[in-house]
Amino acid sequence: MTSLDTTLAALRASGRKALVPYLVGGVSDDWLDHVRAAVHAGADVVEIGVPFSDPMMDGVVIQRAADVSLGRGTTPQSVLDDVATLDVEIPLVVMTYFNVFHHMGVTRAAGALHSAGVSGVILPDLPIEEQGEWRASCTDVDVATINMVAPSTPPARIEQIAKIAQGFLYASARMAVTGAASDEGHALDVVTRSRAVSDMPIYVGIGITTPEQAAAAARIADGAIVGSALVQRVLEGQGASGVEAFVGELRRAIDAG
Amino acid sequence: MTSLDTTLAALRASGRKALVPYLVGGVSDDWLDHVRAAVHAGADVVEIGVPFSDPMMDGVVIQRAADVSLGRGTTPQSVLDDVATLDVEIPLVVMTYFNVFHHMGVTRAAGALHSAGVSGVILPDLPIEEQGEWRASCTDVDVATINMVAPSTPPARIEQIAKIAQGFLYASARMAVTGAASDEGHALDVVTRSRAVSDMPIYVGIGITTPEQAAAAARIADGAIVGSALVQRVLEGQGASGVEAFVGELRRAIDAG
Amino acid sequence: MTTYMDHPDELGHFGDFGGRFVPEALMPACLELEEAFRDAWADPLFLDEYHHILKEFGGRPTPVTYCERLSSELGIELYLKREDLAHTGSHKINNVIGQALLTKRMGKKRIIAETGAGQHGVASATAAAKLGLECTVYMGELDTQRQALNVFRMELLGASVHPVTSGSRTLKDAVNEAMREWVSCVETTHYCLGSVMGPHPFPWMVREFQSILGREAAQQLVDRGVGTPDMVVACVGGGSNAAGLFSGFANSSARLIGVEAAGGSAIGIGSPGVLHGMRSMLIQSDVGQIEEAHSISAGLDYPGIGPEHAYLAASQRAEYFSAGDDEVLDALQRLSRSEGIIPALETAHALAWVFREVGGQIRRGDTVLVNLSGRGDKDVAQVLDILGARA
Amino acid sequence: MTTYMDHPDELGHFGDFGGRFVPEALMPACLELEEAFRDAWADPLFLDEYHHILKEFGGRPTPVTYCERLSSELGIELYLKREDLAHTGSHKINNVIGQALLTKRMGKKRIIAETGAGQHGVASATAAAKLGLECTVYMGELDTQRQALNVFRMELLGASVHPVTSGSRTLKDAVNEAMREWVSCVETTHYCLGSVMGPHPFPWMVREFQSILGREAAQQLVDRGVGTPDMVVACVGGGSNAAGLFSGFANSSARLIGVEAAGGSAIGIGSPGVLHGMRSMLIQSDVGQIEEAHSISAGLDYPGIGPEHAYLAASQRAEYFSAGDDEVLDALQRLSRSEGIIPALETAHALAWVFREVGGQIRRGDTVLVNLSGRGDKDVAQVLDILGARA
Ligand SMILES: Cc1ncc(COP(=O)(O)O)c(C=O)c1O
Ligand SMILES: Cc1ncc(COP(=O)(O)O)c(C=O)c1O
Repeated sequence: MTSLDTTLAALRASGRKALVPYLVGGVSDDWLDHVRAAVHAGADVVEIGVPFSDPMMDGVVIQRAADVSLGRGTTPQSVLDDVATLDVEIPLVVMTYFNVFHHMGVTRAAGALHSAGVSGVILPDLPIEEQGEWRASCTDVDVATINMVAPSTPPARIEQIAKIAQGFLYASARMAVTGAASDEGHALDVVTRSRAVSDMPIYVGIGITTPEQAAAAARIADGAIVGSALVQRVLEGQGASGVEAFVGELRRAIDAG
Repeated sequence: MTSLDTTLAALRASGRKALVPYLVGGVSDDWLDHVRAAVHAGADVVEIGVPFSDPMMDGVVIQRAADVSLGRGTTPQSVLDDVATLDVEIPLVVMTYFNVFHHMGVTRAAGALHSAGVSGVILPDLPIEEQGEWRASCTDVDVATINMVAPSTPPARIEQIAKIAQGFLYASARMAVTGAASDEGHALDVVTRSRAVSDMPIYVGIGITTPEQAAAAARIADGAIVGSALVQRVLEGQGASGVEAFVGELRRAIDAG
Repeated sequence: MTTYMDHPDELGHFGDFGGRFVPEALMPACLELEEAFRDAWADPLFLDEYHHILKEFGGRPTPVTYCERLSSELGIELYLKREDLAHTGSHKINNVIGQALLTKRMGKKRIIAETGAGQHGVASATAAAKLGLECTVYMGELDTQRQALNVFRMELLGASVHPVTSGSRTLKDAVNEAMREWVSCVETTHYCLGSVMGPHPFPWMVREFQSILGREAAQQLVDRGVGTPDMVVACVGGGSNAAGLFSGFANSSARLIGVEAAGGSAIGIGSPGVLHGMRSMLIQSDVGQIEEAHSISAGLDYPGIGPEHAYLAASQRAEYFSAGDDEVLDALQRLSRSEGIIPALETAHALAWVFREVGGQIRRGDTVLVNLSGRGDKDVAQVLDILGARA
Repeated sequence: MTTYMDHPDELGHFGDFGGRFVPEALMPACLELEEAFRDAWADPLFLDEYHHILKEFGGRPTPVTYCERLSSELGIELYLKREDLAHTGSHKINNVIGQALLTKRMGKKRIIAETGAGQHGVASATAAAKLGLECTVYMGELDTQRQALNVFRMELLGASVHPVTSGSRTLKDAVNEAMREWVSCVETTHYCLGSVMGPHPFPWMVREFQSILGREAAQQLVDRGVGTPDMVVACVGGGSNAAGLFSGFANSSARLIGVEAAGGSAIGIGSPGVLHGMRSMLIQSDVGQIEEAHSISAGLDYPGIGPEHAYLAASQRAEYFSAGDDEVLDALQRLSRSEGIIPALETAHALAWVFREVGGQIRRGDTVLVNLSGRGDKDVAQVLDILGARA
């Protein structure tokens, strides 16, 4: 049990559906303001992407943002250093690819995450079979390892994953990488199958683009994760106010139920 | 025995060394004037080339002249028609490739040569093994088939060739196609080996470029054939007077011994 | 005694390397593939069909050629395993025929593949045409421009080529994109990976499909009375031709030598990392960003290496060296002139090392077997440009 | 019963065709060559070396491939003899290895060769490199420009390429020039002619060197239980791949079909004539000037045909048809897409005829063997240009 588990369990118990906006770390000078704006607009968790050269699970929008960020000289440590300066009340989780932390060294990386005040980590290319050492190092410093389940994940494997999952179960709504989509995909199906074997909070992500879709996801699950649609606005230069406006819309739609 | 044999035997008996200039038929409007000029300057025989698309035994100069002639619309028959209008006292021989006459039909070709007043034919790509029908048709109309011997021709084959040769033996001074050369090549050797097995007139050709070379050839053989060096002058536009001047030089050099 | 180049462990590990670092979405496909491969590889009918197609369509067995002139110049006994004579011009066909058959066995109708210079793309398109599968090839946009003729070859073979515009627009980005696409079509589509890389079971499976060349070569040398060579040498991009060759000699006394491009030497200048589904040696920045490899040969322009090679290097069963662009160009010219075989630029790395190391790593009199992994026809235009510019 | 494709007569005649129409200067070399070939071809040591090199260096035997998808589309049983898998990418290697060995046997140190598109030039340069001979290739200047990459391949292989500026500056002029050059170096140099043409003994000798492919194919069909095919089809430029194939079936019940390029169809639109040392069928003007052939494939751009083919046509043992550029392009694409083999444009003539004649000359259910004389890699740029311009 990490603090993130406790926080998110309490959130769910309160009846509030979680809104998890995703932002790419280091994408602009004022990226921390984007995070603050998202918090201000009602985010329950903010997912911060640490840019990696080879983002295998990301679609074009997030790839582009990662490129922009790397082009500005962003490093994993610089993102964490920035994050450490944030003073927000909600949990922050980091999403990146395993090589970034593998290269840092697993123990050092866990420590760095902890020092920066990060509560959890999503590593889409680190499957449960390879998580042992990583998970142990993170648990030591109270950083949750958040796992994903996909529409293709069979029930037995969902059960295996749920058994060790921390924070929340990241339910992929579709067989696709991050990016805009216009339907709900397999969200209901994945959530239903996950519910059957787990009483963790389940958040739906991948392809949630509009407030309506976020609301729909929140109706069937415990929360909604919105990435590319938000990052797209950042890339368009909408800045903190754009982030605040869009996250606010998402919030209101979710709260309207 | 063709008339050409008789004529050339008599020429040799007279002690006069034969000079055989080569000209390409149809190369210009006034090409017959070139022939007349050569005769006037002291040629004993004129060799007239009938241009062929693929002159395998010819070097660049004669190839170029053949191209020029073909480009003017020259055909084998047009050359023979032209030749028929010539009224010269010396024998004319035709040089070309066998396909030209093969395509006309051997009997018809022999007849056409005869009608044009041609005394002999040189077909470098028609070896003795394949000459049967051709030779018979030509002999019927008193046209000689002139054969070549090369530095590579072994004695036994020279003997075979000499046995059926008509007119003169064309002794190639070198292992090369027609064209300028600056030495005497293997002329002495070929002539010596031919003499050993034949009492035909032997004329040396291939590569004879200068009056000095012609004289040298005539010293060791019964005559000299000069092609590319003369054709080169024609291509340069020297016209009948140029032909006359050069053939005259050759004549004088040969006669000087 | 340790045996080498046997199965990896259950999770696909070769020592510290390998594994299956993929998104959950792809995990079932990897597991299905592993099972299908295990099953097929033990099925005499599958093996028969695989061998039959490689023989009657692929041109196997390829010969081993003795280099008479170079052997006497160099003072060694030099043999070449002639994968340039396999259909499509390199060893790549061995792998794609295996994977295309497996695709049908799994009831899938389509393959996707990544390609750099285009060799694996052409081979994949070829196998798909032969076996009636659809085929889409992912290729960095830069590479589609540099290798326009290979793009057209793939199209002639009925494949569609998808230019990848992300990242450096070269091979590693093509792999990323193929993986992304695979996520969205994994039910109907097999990802036909081109080398001994990627998540388990690919490194093992591709090595097994390529082992035919090593087995053949070992037997051919025995049949000629040469026996076990002193040294077995192959170029290494992802490492499939080397793995195929090494597997025929891994448990013999032969030294196993892999030659990487100097600018893409994952063993030489890399460090352990995780990319494209595997833990292996990677060329990366000091903060773990993957760097681009640089080499004259597109087929070696990969910042990683197959995990089994990382293991063979760590365990010192195989040794890895590198060759630079200039000596590679020289080697290509030397083999062409001396033996009448124009090798691929990739292959020329292995040759360059041999030419350089006679008297060094290679003792005079040694018997050396080099894998002639592919023919150089695809590279002739590039070599002409380079040598032309220098002249 | 007449037997076909045996020896020509003493003077090299196949019926009315063949012979030795060469200048006296070359006669001794032709006689020497004939004797050397007769002697070598009866010498088990020579035969062993020839077969050994073709096997270990040349990649023989090449397989016979069954075309599963096309066979069922067309309703025939279609087999391909895969000369595209031979070293250098076509049947040409069979001939040049034979002639290069003969060159050494005659104590000569150098070969010269003519080439059109460059296939025979590359093959000759390859054989010369392998056997340590010097090599000069004569190539029409126009062709050296159209096929700059093949020029460079020959140079890589250590040959020098001599652009021919006479006449139409294409293949027939290259032959003329090679013959002219041969006159001047015949003591030390062998003229390695590229097809079953030229003066005796070339048409016979080259056919014998190519007969390995026909013998192999016949045996391979027997081994598979197919037996004698109903029809045996090959493209015809000079006619060497066809002669090699036909020789394996000349005395069987198979129909022998040669397919010429429509614009270079010496049997179809030619008449008897004498060129390049032989009497054969030639495309010529009404006054006996040789005309240029025109075809999409450089390798069929020859206004003549080997004399034995002229004889086989006259005696009706073989039949000759032609295919036009458009259907040839279609055939190239169809084989690529359906079977994963990109054929040479030359080869595609044979395929185009088969695709066209199913239901016509070819009955449904017939077994048809096509000689896949070469791979299309050399032609891909040209095909791209043509199809690109049309799109
Ligand atoms: C001819 C050739 N050799 C070698 C390679 C490198 O691949 P691998 O190391 O997987 O054999 C390639 C890759 O394109 C290739 O085309
Ligand atoms: C692949 C291929 N096929 C056929 C030919 C035609 O030659 P032949 O008729 O002598 O086989 C050529 C000549 O270049 C060729 O390259």
